Amino acid sequence: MSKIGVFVCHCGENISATVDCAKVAETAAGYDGVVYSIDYKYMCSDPGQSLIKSAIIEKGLTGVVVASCSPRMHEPTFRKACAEAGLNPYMCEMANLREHCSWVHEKGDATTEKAIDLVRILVEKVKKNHSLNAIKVPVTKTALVIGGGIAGIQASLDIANSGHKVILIERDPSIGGHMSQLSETFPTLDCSQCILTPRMVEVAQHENITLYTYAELESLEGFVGNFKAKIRRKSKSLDEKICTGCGQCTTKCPVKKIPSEFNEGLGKRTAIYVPFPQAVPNKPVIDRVNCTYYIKGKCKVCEIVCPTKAIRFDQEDTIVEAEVGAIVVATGFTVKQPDFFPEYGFGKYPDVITGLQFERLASASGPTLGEIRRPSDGKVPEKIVFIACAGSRDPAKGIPYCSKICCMYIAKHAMLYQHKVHGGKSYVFYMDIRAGGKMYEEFVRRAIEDDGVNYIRGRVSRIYEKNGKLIVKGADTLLGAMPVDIDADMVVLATAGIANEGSEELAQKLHTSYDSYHFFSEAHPKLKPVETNTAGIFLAGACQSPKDIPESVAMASGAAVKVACLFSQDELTREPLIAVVNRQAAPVFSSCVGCFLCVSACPYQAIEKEEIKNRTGEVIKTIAKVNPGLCQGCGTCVAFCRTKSIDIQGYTHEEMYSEVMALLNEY
Amino acid sequence: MADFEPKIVAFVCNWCTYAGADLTGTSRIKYATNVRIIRFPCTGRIDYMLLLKAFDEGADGIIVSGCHPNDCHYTSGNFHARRRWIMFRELCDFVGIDINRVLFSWVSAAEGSKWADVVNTTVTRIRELGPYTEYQKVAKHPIREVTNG
Amino acid sequence: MDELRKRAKELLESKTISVVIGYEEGTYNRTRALFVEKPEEASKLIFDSRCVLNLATYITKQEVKAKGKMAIAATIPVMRSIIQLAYEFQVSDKNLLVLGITPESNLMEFKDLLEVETYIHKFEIEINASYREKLDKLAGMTQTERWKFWIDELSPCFKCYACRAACPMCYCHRCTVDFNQPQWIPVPSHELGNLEWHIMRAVHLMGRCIDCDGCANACPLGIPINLLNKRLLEDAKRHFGGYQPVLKGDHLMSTFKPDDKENFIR
Amino acid sequence: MTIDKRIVRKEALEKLFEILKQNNRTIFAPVSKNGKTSFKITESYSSIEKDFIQTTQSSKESVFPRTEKILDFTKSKNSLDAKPFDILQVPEVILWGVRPCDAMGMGELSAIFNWDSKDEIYNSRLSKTTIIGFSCFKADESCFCTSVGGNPGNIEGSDILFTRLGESGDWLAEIITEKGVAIVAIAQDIFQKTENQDKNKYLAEVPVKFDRETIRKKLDAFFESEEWVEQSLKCIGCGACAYVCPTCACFDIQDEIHGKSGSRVRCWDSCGISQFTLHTSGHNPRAVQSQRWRQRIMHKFSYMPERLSVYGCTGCGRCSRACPVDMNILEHLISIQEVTL
Repeated sequence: MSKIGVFVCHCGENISATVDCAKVAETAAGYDGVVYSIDYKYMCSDPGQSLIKSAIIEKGLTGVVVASCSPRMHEPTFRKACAEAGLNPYMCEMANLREHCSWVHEKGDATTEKAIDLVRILVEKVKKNHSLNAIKVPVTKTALVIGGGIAGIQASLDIANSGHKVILIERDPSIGGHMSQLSETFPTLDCSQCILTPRMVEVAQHENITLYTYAELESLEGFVGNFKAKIRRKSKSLDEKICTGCGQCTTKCPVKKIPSEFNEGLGKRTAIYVPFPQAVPNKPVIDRVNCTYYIKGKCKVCEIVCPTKAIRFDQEDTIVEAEVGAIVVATGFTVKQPDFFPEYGFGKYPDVITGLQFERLASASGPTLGEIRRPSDGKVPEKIVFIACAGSRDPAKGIPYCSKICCMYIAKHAMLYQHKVHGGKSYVFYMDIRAGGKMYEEFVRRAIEDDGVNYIRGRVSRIYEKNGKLIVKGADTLLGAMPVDIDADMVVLATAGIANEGSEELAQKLHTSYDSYHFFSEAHPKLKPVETNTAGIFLAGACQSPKDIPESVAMASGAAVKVACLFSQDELTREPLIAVVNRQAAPVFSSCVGCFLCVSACPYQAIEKEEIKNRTGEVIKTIAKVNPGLCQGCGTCVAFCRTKSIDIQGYTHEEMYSEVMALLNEY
Repeated sequence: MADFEPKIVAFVCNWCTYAGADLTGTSRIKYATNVRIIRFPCTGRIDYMLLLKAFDEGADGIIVSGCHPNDCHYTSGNFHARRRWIMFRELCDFVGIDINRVLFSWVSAAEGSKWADVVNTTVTRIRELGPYTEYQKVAKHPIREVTNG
Repeated sequence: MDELRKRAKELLESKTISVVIGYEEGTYNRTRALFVEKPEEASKLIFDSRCVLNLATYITKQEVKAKGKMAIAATIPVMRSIIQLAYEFQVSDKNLLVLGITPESNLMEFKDLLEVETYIHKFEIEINASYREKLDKLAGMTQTERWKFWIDELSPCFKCYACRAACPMCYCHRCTVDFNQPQWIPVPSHELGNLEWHIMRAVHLMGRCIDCDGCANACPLGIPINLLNKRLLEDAKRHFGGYQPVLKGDHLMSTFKPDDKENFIR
Repeated sequence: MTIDKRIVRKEALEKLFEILKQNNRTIFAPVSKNGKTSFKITESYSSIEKDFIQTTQSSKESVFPRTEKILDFTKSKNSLDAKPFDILQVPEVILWGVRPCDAMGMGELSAIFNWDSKDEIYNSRLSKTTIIGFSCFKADESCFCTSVGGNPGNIEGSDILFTRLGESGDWLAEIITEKGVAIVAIAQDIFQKTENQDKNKYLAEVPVKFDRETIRKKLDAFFESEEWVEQSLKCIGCGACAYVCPTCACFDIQDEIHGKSGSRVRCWDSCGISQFTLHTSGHNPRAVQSQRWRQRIMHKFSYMPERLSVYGCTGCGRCSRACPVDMNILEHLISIQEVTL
């Protein structure tokens, strides 16, 4: 037999001004099962709470209804109070008399009647409530970080430094990502590699970090705190343990004409190669697509020259299985290959290049050792044109968004050019200059004012070659769209930042959502920027949308903290408001008939098959089972189940049904 | 129907519409007193049987409201709900249940004024339609001594 | 028909099948289900236009299942039911062999359910003219007229659940009407109880009913309850491109498209 | 009492109907809809179905409704106030057009409802029901009243039994009970005196198919027989047979509650449905359909004669007609009689 206590709050004047609280309490006292009912000025105040606590103890209440503000406001407060008095917190419900009644209606009988109804609804619900205990799930205190760019590196280091194990996987032979390709960085113009490489080394040496380069995520199962990841380590055709990274093989390799990915095709590399001098790990891999041995079946020069006999031509991919508790996705972005700008002649004219290529030209470790020389003939360009928003902010090109980083790096590029090529002329075609950020606007002004970069507000319609010059046909909208023709030696396109290839596929492996541009979706655009909708999976860096370095690093540290929080507890406690499949005694076991239509209704892949076996181990029935770690408690399966075999704690069939009954009937 | 005060039940999701209704309160926007809210975790949880039950027990109108498409706290509960509503609504129409008495809406946590508007429109509409006696006659049908004939 | 008998006999003799489910001559010029376990009884099997009972109802019946691997003489509606049942993990190639009966009443044995699926997909689920007419007539009525129509049609229903028992998709061990905490559907067969029972059943058959008319044929009181399912089939077609049972893939009602169209949510 | 026989002229039958209506009796009579004939409250003689062998549902519903209130209750804070159904509310009813097998069924229902405790509501309904029977001049292959102690002109259970006297269209009325006499009293000139008439030559031919005594005896040892499994394999376990049966009396008790008030109702139930015997524990003593089918036959042909000394079957054949999967009771009874143990 229920003993319900009803506590009506005046909220100062907030409720009592329009609702007759005494009458509400009085009426509630008349309901079957209500043994205590009182109104009070401030239920959330200490005296208010002790009112509830003492009633629980003295009257032996089995349920509490607090009629005050929105549960979204004070539910935790009152549930805690109940718990402190020894009542299960989930036996406490709140009737929303303030936001849903007193504040939205005028004083009067109708308002008080509504308040009474709202209380009665919850009195009847709480009678059907069950004591619930928070769900505990164990945590594997190892994080998986996917992607070894600056975001992945930062996240790995922060997690590792907080004392937890990290597995960092990188698709390429070396970590470093795009940042390692950059020359200088805005707005300070310090050398990108100089600030990055120490971090890369730290990762390689950190005792808490296991680094797998040339590796990708094969599959992921499980749930927050308890993921099982399969990692494919692509064969490097090399025994890393005995390779000393001496470099003999790479110097001797006969295949020397392969465009270097690291140099964005502006430089060449060999078939067995280390992507760049400061690579981590600094050990080569064989690119089987281009290696003569794998193509023709003979050569093996590298094997011959290798002093430690580390080459393994027959080496196969290996699958590493890892148990991890959390995952940070830091797979970064890529730039649109602007070959879809026929009008800009990319690919047709070697001297029309991308921003990332310019970085390589400007970089001391680049193909030109930092001198700005155009790819076609190595001549130093006297006139250079930078085109912003090549693809970005152009719905027609399928990229309506702003790539965010271009305005800044163009300014940087122009500046670097001016510094390196004295007397050179540089022009920037732009739509708007977006230089939000600390010292950013100043940086752009510096480019314009101190370094004399010519900014022209307008678009470029086309580029064509005319006696050795690239004619850039544009317009200056600030001068009434006056046509501008520039005979440039080189053109740099600030091509749009887009989602990395395969990001969609990865998102599906991870069961996280992605946006229409295939960037990973955060759980909430404002309040959960690093979380995903899948508990335990976090985002860092440009995989979520184009970002500059400081943002990526900040986001990475944010994600790392989320992971650290997760790992700070031995068990995760979760709200027990989740779905459960009923179980009954044999021979029924459950009313579930195992049609598993609920599986597709579940947004979280939380529904599994459970086989009920008899003593001899043969399966007598297969029913659905909700994984408490994965279920987020939406209840979509509950409304869908034909046999009503799934129910959701806190919003059960009985609870919701009695609410409707209570609402419309006399009690 | 001046003296007729419609009884209206609102089935809303916790994350959008319930929060939206809270905002209506915090913004002190006034609306009709006829609606009583029942809170669900998600529109995906709202069982169509509960809509029938509401009519059984004498509701004159029903509001069902949740997160806008793509805003669902649970990513897709509202999409599932929408598909069910589409079909259930057709069925109700086919058996002659007055679907003008059921109003479906998306009200986000930021749309306090929209909630007030949804409530007021529904109340006005139900006032025009009058009490749902047609259904209640069947629902509150006294169990006849002899049910054949 | 002889083919069927011959094949049934072989299957039973070779012990590859323990029971063949088919039709036999019943009483008063009716046909009914026959469960052949002895090869010599295969000769009792018949097939003709009177054989409309949806035999798929039996393949989920524990007493029949218990006999071992089943073979079933399946017309197209029966095959459709089988595919839907397989989709819902109630039957599989392991325990069922389909002896198809084509619209021309020829035997067509299927290697596996995959073949059955491919075969039935050659035929759209079509609502026949006379029902078409009834549906249109109802669609033409006012809401109140439809309400009167249904309350009147459903009032004789005494909840014998023959519709449920005859339906291959109603294989649940505990039907929602038997769920009593809370009692969603009133047990008594008064107007409300009847209305809610039939609405509930129609909802549960959305995207599952293959339109075999088994329920209506089973109803001892001749209530045209299959109109509900037919109407929903139509709606499924209009809104979501129609329904056709499949072995794998999305279920009409437990999936969605972000761009599902509606015109009533404000 | 010796049965008084009268002649009612062809056209006079309608007059009788009118007179009964004027005496404001509720008249239930067979009416056809969707090709099914069933008893409905009937206002006009013309709407009555005259040419039918058997109604789809039996006439038991007038004494044992599919759903009937047994009490109303109101809960208040710490008390409950229950108001039992007031049997004085039971209306005076005329059942018109009842077949002898249905009329005979009333006796069997009475045996069940008065077996241990006396069921007030049932008894008052029966006492307020006047049964006007009509002998059968047609039968079909489902009919087997003659095998279960009845016949097409059986007077048992009727208050008045009409038998059509061939082509003349006139009717022989047998005034069987006090209720019958009461009817005659209010319609004197319709019931004309007559010399003894032999109705038998006008009755339908219903050959005897089996001997129920033999079956009863056989059933004692038949409980474990495989025959039940054989017969019931095609049974899909619906309640149609029980609900159309004139003697099935199983019911379920349900509370219909709206807030603090509600009613307790009794509604038909059927031993054919698996939930019928399902325990809360999940155990089901009748786990499979064969056991439920056995229960149906045993109850009607063994338990009832044993405990109530009446059989639970009047041979109306409705269950066979109603069965969606052609479970034919006659066929099965015959095979039980023939099978050797």
